[in-house]
Amino acid sequence: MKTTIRGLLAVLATTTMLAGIAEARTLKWARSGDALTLDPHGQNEGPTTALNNHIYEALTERDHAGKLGPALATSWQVLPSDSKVWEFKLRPGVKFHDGSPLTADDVVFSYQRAMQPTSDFKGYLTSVAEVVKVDDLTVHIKTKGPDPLLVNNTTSIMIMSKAWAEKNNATKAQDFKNKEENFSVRNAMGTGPYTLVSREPDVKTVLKRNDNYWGKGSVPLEVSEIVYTPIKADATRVAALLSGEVDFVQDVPVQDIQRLKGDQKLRVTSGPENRTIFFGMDMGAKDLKSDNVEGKNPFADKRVRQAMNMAINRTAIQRVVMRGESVPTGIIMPPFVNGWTKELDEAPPTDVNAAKKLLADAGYPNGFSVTLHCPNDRYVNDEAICQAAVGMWGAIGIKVNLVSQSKSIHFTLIQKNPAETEFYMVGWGVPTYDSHYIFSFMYHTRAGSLGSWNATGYSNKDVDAKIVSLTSETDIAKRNATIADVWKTLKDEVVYLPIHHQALSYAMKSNLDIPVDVANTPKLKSVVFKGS
Amino acid sequence: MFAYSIRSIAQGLLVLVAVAFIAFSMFRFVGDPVANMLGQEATLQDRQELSERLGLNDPWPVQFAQFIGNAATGEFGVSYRQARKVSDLIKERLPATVELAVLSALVATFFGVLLGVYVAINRTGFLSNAIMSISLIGVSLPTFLIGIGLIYIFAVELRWLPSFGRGETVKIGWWSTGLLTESGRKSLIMPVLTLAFFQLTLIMRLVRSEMLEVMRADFIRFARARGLGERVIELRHALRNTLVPVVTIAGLQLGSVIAFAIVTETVFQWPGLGALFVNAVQFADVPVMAAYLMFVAAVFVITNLIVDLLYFLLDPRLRTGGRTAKGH
Amino acid sequence: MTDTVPNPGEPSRFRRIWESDVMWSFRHSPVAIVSAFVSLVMILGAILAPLYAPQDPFNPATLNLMDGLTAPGKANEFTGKTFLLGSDSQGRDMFSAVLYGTQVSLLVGAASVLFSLVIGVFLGLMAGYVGGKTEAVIMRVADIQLSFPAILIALLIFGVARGVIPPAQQEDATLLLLILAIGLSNWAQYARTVRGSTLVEKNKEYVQAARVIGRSPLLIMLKHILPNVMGPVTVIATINLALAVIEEATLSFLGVGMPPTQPSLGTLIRVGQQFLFSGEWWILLFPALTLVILALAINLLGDWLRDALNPRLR
Amino acid sequence: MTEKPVLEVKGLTLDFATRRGTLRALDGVSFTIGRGEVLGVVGESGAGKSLTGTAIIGLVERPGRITGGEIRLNGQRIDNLPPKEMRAIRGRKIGMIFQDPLTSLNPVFRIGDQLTETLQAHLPLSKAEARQRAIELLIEVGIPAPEKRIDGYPHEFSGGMRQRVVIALALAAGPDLIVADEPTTALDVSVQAQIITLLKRLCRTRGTSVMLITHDMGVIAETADRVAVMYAGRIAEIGPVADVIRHPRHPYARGLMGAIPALDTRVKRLTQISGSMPRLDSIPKGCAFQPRCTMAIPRCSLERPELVQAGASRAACWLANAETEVPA
Repeated sequence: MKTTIRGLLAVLATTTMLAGIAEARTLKWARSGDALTLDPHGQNEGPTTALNNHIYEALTERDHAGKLGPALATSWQVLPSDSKVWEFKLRPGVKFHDGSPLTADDVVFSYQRAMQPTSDFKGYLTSVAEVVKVDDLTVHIKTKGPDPLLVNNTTSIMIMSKAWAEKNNATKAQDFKNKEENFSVRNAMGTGPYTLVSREPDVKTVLKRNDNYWGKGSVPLEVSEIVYTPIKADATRVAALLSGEVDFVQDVPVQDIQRLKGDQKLRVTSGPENRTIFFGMDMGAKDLKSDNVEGKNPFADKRVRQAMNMAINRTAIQRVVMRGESVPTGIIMPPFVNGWTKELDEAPPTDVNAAKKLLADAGYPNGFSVTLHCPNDRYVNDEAICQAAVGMWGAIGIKVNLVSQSKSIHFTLIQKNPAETEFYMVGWGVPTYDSHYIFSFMYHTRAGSLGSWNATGYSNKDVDAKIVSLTSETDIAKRNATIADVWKTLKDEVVYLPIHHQALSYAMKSNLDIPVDVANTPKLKSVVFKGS
Repeated sequence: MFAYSIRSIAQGLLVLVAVAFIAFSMFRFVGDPVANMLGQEATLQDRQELSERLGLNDPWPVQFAQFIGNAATGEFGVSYRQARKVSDLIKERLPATVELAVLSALVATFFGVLLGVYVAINRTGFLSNAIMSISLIGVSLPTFLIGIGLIYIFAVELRWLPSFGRGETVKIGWWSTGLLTESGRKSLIMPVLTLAFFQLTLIMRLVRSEMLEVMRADFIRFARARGLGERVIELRHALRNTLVPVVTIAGLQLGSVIAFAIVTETVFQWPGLGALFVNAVQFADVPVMAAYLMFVAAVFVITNLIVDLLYFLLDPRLRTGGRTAKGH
Repeated sequence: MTDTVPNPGEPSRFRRIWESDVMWSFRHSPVAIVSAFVSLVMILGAILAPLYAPQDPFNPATLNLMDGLTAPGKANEFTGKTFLLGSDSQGRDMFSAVLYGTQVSLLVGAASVLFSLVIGVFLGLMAGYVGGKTEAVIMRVADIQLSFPAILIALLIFGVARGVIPPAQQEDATLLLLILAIGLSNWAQYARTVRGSTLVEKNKEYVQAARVIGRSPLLIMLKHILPNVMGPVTVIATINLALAVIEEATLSFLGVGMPPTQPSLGTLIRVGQQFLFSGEWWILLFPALTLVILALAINLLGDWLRDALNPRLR
Repeated sequence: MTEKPVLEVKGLTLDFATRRGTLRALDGVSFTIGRGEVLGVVGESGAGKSLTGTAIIGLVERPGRITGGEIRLNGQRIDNLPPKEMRAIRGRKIGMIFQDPLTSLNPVFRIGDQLTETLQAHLPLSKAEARQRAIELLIEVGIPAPEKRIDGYPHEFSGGMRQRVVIALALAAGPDLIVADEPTTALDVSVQAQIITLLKRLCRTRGTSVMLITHDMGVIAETADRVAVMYAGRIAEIGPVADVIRHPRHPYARGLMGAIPALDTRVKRLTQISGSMPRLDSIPKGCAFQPRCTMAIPRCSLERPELVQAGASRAACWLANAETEVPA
């Protein structure tokens, strides 16, 4: 009896589900930029991942709040017998879009593909020594040393069909840098909730619901068709939503949020992004080229850095420039990251007089002048933030010349060695949710693959050693203690001038309610249409 | 005429090479493709390796020679950003720009000539003055403001017309057209008007002044003295003579229409070459930028040739006497 | 028949009449008077801005971010300050910003027009006078130049300069770059006009005679031809001033113009455009209106001037 | 002259409204032209010769306006006709020939088209008939191989040939009067005589009257029946050619006759008049010629002389009938 009721309920559930599914509902999705490629291992870039995630899936996935959960793998663990082996149990019954079943062979193949030199995702798997199939639904990932945090990286490695890749000669990950194109760049076949219908890069990509999706029943899957359109100009994008041509807009300009919120036909959701905006300055150089101080580098003096940090009125930036769509901070680490604490996050209070005094103590009673480089098309109101900060530094006597340009030029200045900027803005996201990612890129002495974004000239042997030690530390508590220790030093040194954690807003028709995804990769399979 | 055509073509080729050099040399120094193509985790070694592979370390004459050689075969390499062949990208985007530009040029020429003739004939009428004033406002309004204004009125407030894109397109071979669907046609209206407006005012004012100039010509007085009707004189004798310079300017303006499409396409998110170019500039996508510049140059050379041919059709003096025939 | 050609020995009288003709036409054209008045007010207003503008919008230290986004005439909710035309998102007084922006736009416009005028007139004289290959090359380049829209040429020039000038100096160079880019993209029209007149004058007897005597022909060209082409050149220059102002705005709109710390009208519009839907209409409207009115006034003036100097077209 | 004159001009006054006030360009011009008669009109530039011709054919352009007098064609008043009716007269009743054949023909139309359109504008002819008439006209004006040349463009003709075409056009609809405004001035000296002969012959055979405007007294002497001498918008003297040439009554006419190129040119040149014609805004009171007149009497600067009979001619001079010897 019990079983029959349950069976009945199941049937009922399925039929209602099917009824829901049967209804054709198109969702027109717009954002500022297009995916660069459909090759799941071609480009490690936000918009690319956001689109590809609808076609391909990884072993694990994060929900919109950043919480790790199962996807193609149902469970995972470090083998108790061997701390260097991660075991993943695959979800049974998963089918690719072409109907073939997902097996451990596909996972092994995909990981090997992602680890190829041409892959843009190899960075996530540097600790991996080997991926082996145990049985059809079990995979072992063997690491070079113990890697307790490896599972965090598996969300980014999407799984392809080995047979499909072999058939279409796409077994090699696209070498994006080398202008290479393969079948998988414009074609895609995964296990995801949507299948590719057509794609015109930079114009339009159409996806159709995968009616054999394994998650059917556990996710709403109400959107039967996704029309993805990149619309670059802010005003046009907002206009498209206001005029009803698109249903869902990412990258909503902060100044338009109020207007959109006020529109009865629209809904706006907001939330923090896993990204922090800050300024960096060259404290390592003997003398700055762009300043008016001869023979010494004002940035080398910690008091100057402190003064500049105190001069920034973060609340004003949040209120006026960001219209509340940001969280002021005193650390360049988003709250999602392992190592974040409320104390670290605290910014010094704005104090112009104290700042002036510090400047005077440092020997610059009349301030100095310097050039600031700023991107104007990368972060939310990046240029306006720079302008505001320039005014605030002006108030303590530091005359800052602002040069704002496209990200394509801006990032070059920072990445060159030696860097071609002495004062710059950067925003940093942390896909691994761990402080080490920030340390190794932003704080470690510039050497080889380490510190490649550290254009400050900051170099601290002790800190460097601690950063390196994090990669092989298996004792989580000890590791976290090191992280806290390193952050304390770094914050005290005022290596960067943090501004805020960037917030995101999505705008959509009022019958939708898509929460902001912390990684800014919304998952439309979860979309539920309301009031119908 | 044959020799003349040969000379025109030779000159055109020279122009193309010159523009190719400009295209090549300027974009060699602008931006840094390497930084764009590598993600945020790139190491210095990655960067050097990539420069080497892209041939960015070769001496520039070698790069230029390669560039010319490839350009001659329509080959501009692979887009740094999209990792696709530029020739494919151009082919994909060309229909959108051509439909927009040609329609705009037609609208501008047709209404430009029509209004120009009207205001030239009715020099003092109220409507003429109104048209002339509006045309001046048109010249004084930047294209992007017109586009933004149209979007605001017709897409956002009235919701009559789509605010961006081409709508539904139909593929005919490799060509995609928006003319065969309703949404495609609706999508064309605002961009075409935006793009046409400036050219329209230009052509209108040109037609007006040329026409007034022609109306002062002796043969017009003589035509009057022969008792021909005023309309016949205006629409047959004067207009036909006006058309020669107008065709020249209008023809040469096609290049300008295509380049102004950069702004229009940006405002309306029109998936054409202009938008491709702006995107390319943003990412310092050298091959795409170079190809676009060459495309504009090619359009210039071709329209020049067509204009020359039209000359022969419109002005009989050139058919026999060559270009040096004594003009009026 | 008796020769009724006016005595060539009285250029000043001829000039006086010519000028008075223009003046007469001016006095009797309300459009000309209004547009001249508007242009004058805007030009003077912009030049004298530092004397009366409430704020120096180019000095970021004088801006208070908390003043930002104040509606025209309303008090700011945090600081209580009011602004005649409101304030932008940086707390910049829009009235001052528009004044200084007009100043920058006019500076770029006037300087680039002067620049292209000098180049164009010089090349036109060269082409007309020297003839042969020089003429062919100059005029061919002018043809190409004319068929490539100024905006594209300016973008290209800008791009080249951006690659050549080190990034740190780019901001200081932007103004000069704009002048250079817009100036270089507009010289061809002058060259054409001047060449035409030069060709006509070149074959006149007095030039031939002067050649025979061995007087510097170029000097003669400058002395005799320049006055003859001043009319058309003035008309082109006036209309080009309006075009240059618009071109600057378009370049700024595409993001290669003046930086937002030293905003021209175009930059103000680019920035203001972001507020199109957000209710802060004044950030876009006032600069846009100023630009359109300025361009319109100058255009009307140029239009009138063309008719006045070329009365048969009226 | 018992027959009713073809053209009768009575007290024709024409003003130019300028911003400095009204300028009187024609002041009480009166004359007649009989059927088949050739009236020569002479005077220096600005005397009002061409303006008179333009007024007759009704093509005075703004700001010029007929403010007084009347013009009658075959007794019918034509100066105040509505434009449409006047148009029917132009070409049909009055033909006009302009000075420059190079500019009188529309360069972009075949001469045949220009002929047929004129014919069809005035005569009920079919296209084929009009073409046939056109060929006949070309034969009449002496164009060789007219069947072929009819499809030629104006630039394919020499200056003299073009003026022949112009004459054909003026005569096409068989007008009663031809106004020929300096028809040979722009031509080579070698063909001038041919054209004048042709014009004269055609008009004689058709009985067409001619108003021949020229500043060439030689042409007048050979061609005209009567001559009118104009000065500062007025007729100074009018009469039979032989009489005016041999016995000019008006001192201005006398000076003018001195300028006829003849065998004894060198001697006669000395009699040329010093000074120049007054500008329209400064025509003196009384006799317009008085400031330059060597024989002026006080009355000349006070009262304006009307045309009075003096011998076979009529002259506007207080001393017209005083038998004063011409100073040598």
